[in-house]
Amino acid sequence: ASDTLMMATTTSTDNTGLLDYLAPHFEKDTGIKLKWTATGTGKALKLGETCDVDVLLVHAPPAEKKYIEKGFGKARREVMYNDFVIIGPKNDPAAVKGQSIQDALKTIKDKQSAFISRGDDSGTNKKEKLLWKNAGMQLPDKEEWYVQTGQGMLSTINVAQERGGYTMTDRGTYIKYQSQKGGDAPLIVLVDGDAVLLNQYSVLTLSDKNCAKAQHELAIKFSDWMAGENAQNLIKDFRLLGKRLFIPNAK
Amino acid sequence: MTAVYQLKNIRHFYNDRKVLNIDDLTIEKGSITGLVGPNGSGKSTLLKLLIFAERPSLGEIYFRGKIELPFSKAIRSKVTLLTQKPYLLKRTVYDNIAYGLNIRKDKNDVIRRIKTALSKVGLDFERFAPRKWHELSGGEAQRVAMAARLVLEPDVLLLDEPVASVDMESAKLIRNATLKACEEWGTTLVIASHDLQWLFSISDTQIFIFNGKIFPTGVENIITGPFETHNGNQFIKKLSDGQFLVLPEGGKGKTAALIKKKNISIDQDKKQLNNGFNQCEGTITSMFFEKKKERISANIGLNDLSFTLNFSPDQISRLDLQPGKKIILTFKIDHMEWM
Amino acid sequence: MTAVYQLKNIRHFYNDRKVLNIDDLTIEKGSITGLVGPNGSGKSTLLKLLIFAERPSLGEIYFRGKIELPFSKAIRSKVTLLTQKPYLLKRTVYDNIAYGLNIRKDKNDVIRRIKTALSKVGLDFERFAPRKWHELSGGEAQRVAMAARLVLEPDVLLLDEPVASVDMESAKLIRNATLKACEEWGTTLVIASHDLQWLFSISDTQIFIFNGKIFPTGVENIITGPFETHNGNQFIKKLSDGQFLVLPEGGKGKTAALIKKKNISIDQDKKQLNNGFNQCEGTITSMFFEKKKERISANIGLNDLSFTLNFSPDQISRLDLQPGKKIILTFKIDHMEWM
Amino acid sequence: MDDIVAGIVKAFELLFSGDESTWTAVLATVKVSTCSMLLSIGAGLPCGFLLGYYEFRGKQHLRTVLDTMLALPTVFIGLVVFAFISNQGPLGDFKLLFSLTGIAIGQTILAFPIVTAITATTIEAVDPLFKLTLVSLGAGKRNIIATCLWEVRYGILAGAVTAYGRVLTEVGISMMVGGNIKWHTRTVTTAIALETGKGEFANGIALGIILITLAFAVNLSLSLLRRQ
Amino acid sequence: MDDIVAGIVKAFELLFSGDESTWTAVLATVKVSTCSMLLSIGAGLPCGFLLGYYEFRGKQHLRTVLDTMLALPTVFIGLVVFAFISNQGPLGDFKLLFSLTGIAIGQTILAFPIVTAITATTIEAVDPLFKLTLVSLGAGKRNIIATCLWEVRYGILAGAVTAYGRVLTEVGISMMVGGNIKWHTRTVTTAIALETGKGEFANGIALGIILITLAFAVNLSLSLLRRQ
Ligand SMILES: Nc1ncnc2c1ncn2[C@@H]1O[C@H](COP(=O)(O)OP(=O)(O)OP(=O)(O)O)[C@@H](O)[C@H]1O
Ligand SMILES: Nc1ncnc2c1ncn2[C@@H]1O[C@H](COP(=O)(O)OP(=O)(O)OP(=O)(O)O)[C@@H](O)[C@H]1O
Ligand SMILES: [Mg+2]
Ligand SMILES: [Mg+2]
Repeated sequence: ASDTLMMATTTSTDNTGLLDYLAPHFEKDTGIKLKWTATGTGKALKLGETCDVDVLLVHAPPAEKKYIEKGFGKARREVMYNDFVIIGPKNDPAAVKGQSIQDALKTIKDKQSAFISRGDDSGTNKKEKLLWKNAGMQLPDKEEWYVQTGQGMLSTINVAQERGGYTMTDRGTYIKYQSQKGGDAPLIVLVDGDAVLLNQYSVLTLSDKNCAKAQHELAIKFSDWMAGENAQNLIKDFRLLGKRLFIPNAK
Repeated sequence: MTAVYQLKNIRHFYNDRKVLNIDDLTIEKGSITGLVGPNGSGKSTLLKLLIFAERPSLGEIYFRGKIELPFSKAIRSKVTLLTQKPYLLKRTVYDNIAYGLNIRKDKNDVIRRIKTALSKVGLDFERFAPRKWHELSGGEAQRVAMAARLVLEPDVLLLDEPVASVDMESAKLIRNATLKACEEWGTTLVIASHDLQWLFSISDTQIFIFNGKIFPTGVENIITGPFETHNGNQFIKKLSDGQFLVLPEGGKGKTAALIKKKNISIDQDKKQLNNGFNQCEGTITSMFFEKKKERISANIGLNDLSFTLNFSPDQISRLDLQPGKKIILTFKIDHMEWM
Repeated sequence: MTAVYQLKNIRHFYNDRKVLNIDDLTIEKGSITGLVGPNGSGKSTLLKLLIFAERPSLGEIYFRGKIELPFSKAIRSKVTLLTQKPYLLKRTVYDNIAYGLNIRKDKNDVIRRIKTALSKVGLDFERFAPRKWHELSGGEAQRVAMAARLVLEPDVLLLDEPVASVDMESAKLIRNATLKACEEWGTTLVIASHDLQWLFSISDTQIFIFNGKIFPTGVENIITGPFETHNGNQFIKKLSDGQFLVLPEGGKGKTAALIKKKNISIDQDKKQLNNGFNQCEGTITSMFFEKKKERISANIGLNDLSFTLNFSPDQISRLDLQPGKKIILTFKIDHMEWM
Repeated sequence: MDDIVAGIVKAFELLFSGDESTWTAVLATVKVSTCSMLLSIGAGLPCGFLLGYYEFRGKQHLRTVLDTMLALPTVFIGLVVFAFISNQGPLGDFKLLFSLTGIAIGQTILAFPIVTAITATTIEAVDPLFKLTLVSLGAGKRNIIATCLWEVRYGILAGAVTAYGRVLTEVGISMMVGGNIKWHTRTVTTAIALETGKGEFANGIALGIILITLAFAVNLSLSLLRRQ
Repeated sequence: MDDIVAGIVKAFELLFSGDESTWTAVLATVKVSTCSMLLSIGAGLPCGFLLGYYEFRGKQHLRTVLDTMLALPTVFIGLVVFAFISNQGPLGDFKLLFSLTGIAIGQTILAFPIVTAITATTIEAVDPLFKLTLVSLGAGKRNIIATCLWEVRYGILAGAVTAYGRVLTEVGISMMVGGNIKWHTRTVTTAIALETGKGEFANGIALGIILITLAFAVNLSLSLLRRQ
């Protein structure tokens, strides 16, 4: 039997179809079969902690660093990024269009416009919480206007659409959402472009101390392959609706 | 007298098997009708039709001149049936008897009436009212079911084997309760039973059912097959002690023939007779008194067959009839009818 | 003769109510024992103990000298019980009768044996074998249940009201089948029935049960309460026609008393007697022939009470006894025993 | 395994520290499951009775359809209900999306076939003699329904308890229709799903234990009622 | 509403175009649900019989516990099974995580209480006379079990069909234990969850319809068997 690598990853890489696109190339190049389970970032990290997978592909840099410090992860390799955007209804009731991210959040809070948060401690959610902190505000919780869905990105966008509220999403998922709405989505991008909105994806290999039985060699091969020229080019060429979803940035 | 029931051209089928075949039957108000007949003859089926729980496959049943539908108000509050196997609801005896009253929203003096109903079937209120349905013996359950019908003071009371597995004392009580219902409330009764003695002590008229057909003249004597052909067109029934009966022509495919009581004569000894007669020896097995008709009914066994004949007290004395005695029955072959 | 059952100091309770109280009872191999007694006296309970379906609350039952447990091999394949309410499995008649054979893994000539069993209860194999359990009349179901027991050719056959709701012809067939079982297979039989005539025509010994106690001398005559006190220590039982019976001392809290048949004498007219006697008028309601004992059993009604007495054919002729006739019963007060 | 132990400890903590978000979820669960059980029993008992009591053409087919409805995936029900009550759906104006009412509607659809199917089977097993007895005592159609259902109450209770277990533990409908919105439509099960997704397995187990405790409390009261 | 229509169309497309990933998921679902139903019936029938037939001390309590087990959330079962079969769990060496076998174990735990509870209730409703009749015909303990179960087969079938519906539609266990790995442990329900998560509602509905069709096929065969 050929070698099989078990990976845990976040839903965004799977839902966008990126992995379905990359896996055959990986198998062709290395002879390794890639299997993955797509879950929330938290659960993905947990599966690494319990050694039920061999490698991780996630996007929550602070949590990843802590993970390595705690001795669960060994090495972290940045492979690609996309960016986060604030989206909202076309009529933009709080008038945040074009504002800086800090100002936009402040305005939303001041006007008590509905803001839909994933509230699931995912990479995206962690980033959002950071943004509220950066804007100098306490993290909202029980406020009426602050809706925490505890669901995936697309579901959260759908809630925002139904509620006519704002939300923060990664651009990939937004493009997917747009495509589902036939290109004319009720929610549009209102705030983007800030450096702080970068969404970095990394491959994490596991500590061989914690997980002696994990397939470290294969994991390193995967990590190397993802950072390699071939994969980076493939990522660059991956498009949905003609739009690029991820920008490779392996060093 | 007014008719409570009129049945016209009733045919009833279970899976294409005809089980009832009644062209005409009238049951008068206040009468007590006894249903007699072998197992499977259709007694229970007839009672089920009379309470409109089933509709006859063909024909009409008029209740007080009207064709009623199942669940019609006229039937529900007036007619009640004691089923052959008594079935008690999974509750106490008290609640079982109270059920019919509750349905009628009749809250008047309930406890006393239940007490009365129980005493009519010989059960003590204090001992039995609080018992659960399964804490009863077979006969007790039967009597509780009977009490649950009596408490309703129905206009029509249909009883299917009310005294099977009931002890003698209680059978007597049930008879009295039944007669009283008839007197006090003018209840019309139809009673199916195999206990002929009991049934005859209570009913005014008896209907004999055989293979779903009724013979309203009282108990006839039935000769059941198998038959063998004899002398070309005649048939014979062999008895196991070597005797045999000759039956008339026309019995092809028939399963039974009938001979009326009045056509049978009794002798102490065999006589010389011509060809047209059957003569055979039987033994009196039992005798009982029909109070209503002041006559004595005697059961006479002819091997596998059994005949019932009626006698006046004088006849009994004169012929010195008593159970265990052998007698000779004589009847004309032509008097026998195929059924 | 060997004992099949020996019961010692049996006490059986249902919720603290004592329903059986048998100090000693032996049932011999090959005997036919009739159980007689009013409803709720404990007949069915006794039969359930005899098949070890229930264990007595106290006391021991020896089956062939050994105390057996429920489901013991010795019981399972040898003893079978016909329950009071016949219960058929939800399958065809054929499968119902075959069930017991299947359990025993007895595959020998099954169809023929089922045919024989059915014919023993008077049911035609072709017509009835393929019927579903619910496509039967009450009596037919009862007879199918009986056939399912007969087909097993059991060593011990316990029958609980086998002829309730069975027609006369079939009752006769069942009697013959029972007697044949006893003869051919040496089956031991215990039969509970309210049909005394039928039961007496079949059983060798009769056990009378009353309130859970047995009186093994045959049918005694029972006088049931309520009683009133009389003359200080004596009691009286009032009959509804104004007559009354005087009962001896010691009846406090008792519900019934007993008078043996042999202690009752019969007269045509009342005589002058001293104080120590009861004398009362009764009516003969029915008479039947006890084949086994060559005697006649007569049922005599005293209003609510009923007595059973035995006569020889001569006595009957001499006294010109016949159903419907009034006679005088005389017996000593001191011969009455409290139960 | 550590997570299980940690979960048990955590369950006590959550319950006894009076953790507000937990209690809100428990309350939402209780509300919504009670409501949907009442509705599904209200509709399921009569339907089950009709299906079990009467013989009619096509009954067998109806039973097959009903049995198939036992296998409606919750997400599917969620999707269909969503389609009806979303802003663009025909019932969008009632604003049922992301509300407990919406969840209750979906759960009623989930529980109804269970209640109906088990009621029907139980009623079918009723002795025909029982029906004849009721008729013979003068029972009308309503009396028969009521008495029949009462006579087989334990069977029906078993059906209801099964349906309750299903309703209490379903995630698909609550997630899809309710939206798992914290402080509003988050139920215990959606909270479990969330915690599990976060990798907080101990929390998931703790919430699971809380849900089971809730079910236990309900079943205990039923069993006490039953004993009377 | 459009999604529903689109879903129906899509369902036919998926089924008749022989879409490989769909068929793989259907196969996985069939395998795993058959396996777990066999196991849970095998264990549940005898347990249910014992619980329904015999009277013993603490029976009522056991019933309450069993009824509570009807309300085991699938995610919870998933978590607990995970804890046992994960690499660090006591059964880690059997490599059951992310396998169909693992899912089947979890689903057996899910279905077992349903089969057992309904069997017990059905057996409890059996006429005491029935038992006495069997004894009187010489039935041993095994005969009684077999005949009793056969006599109440429709009740048991109803329980099994209910359990089957539960197993067929559950997501929590398949997701947690199976991991929803494409070509391997993806079942129809986890596929529905995935599609729904992606916002592909029409796909979700299409897969739902496929699952229901599967259930319908099974129930139809059962009902044909039943009629015989
Ligand atoms: N549900 C049924 N389906 C088919 N056949 C039936 C059904 N019920 C009764 N029968 C048949 O119909 C006939 C009449 O039955 P019914 O119960 O009326 O007889 P019966 O006179 O009451 O007999 P019994 O004295 O045994 O009570 C019998 O041949 C019986 O086998
Ligand atoms: N399961 C039970 N629970 C409580 N009491 C019972 C139970 N079964 C019978 N009994 C009571 O036990 C006594 C004896 O009942 P049993 O059935 O043995 O009477 P039986 O002699 O067979 O009467 P029958 O002639 O009516 O059949 C009765 O008083 C009855 O009420
Ligand atoms: Mg009948
Ligand atoms: Mg009895």
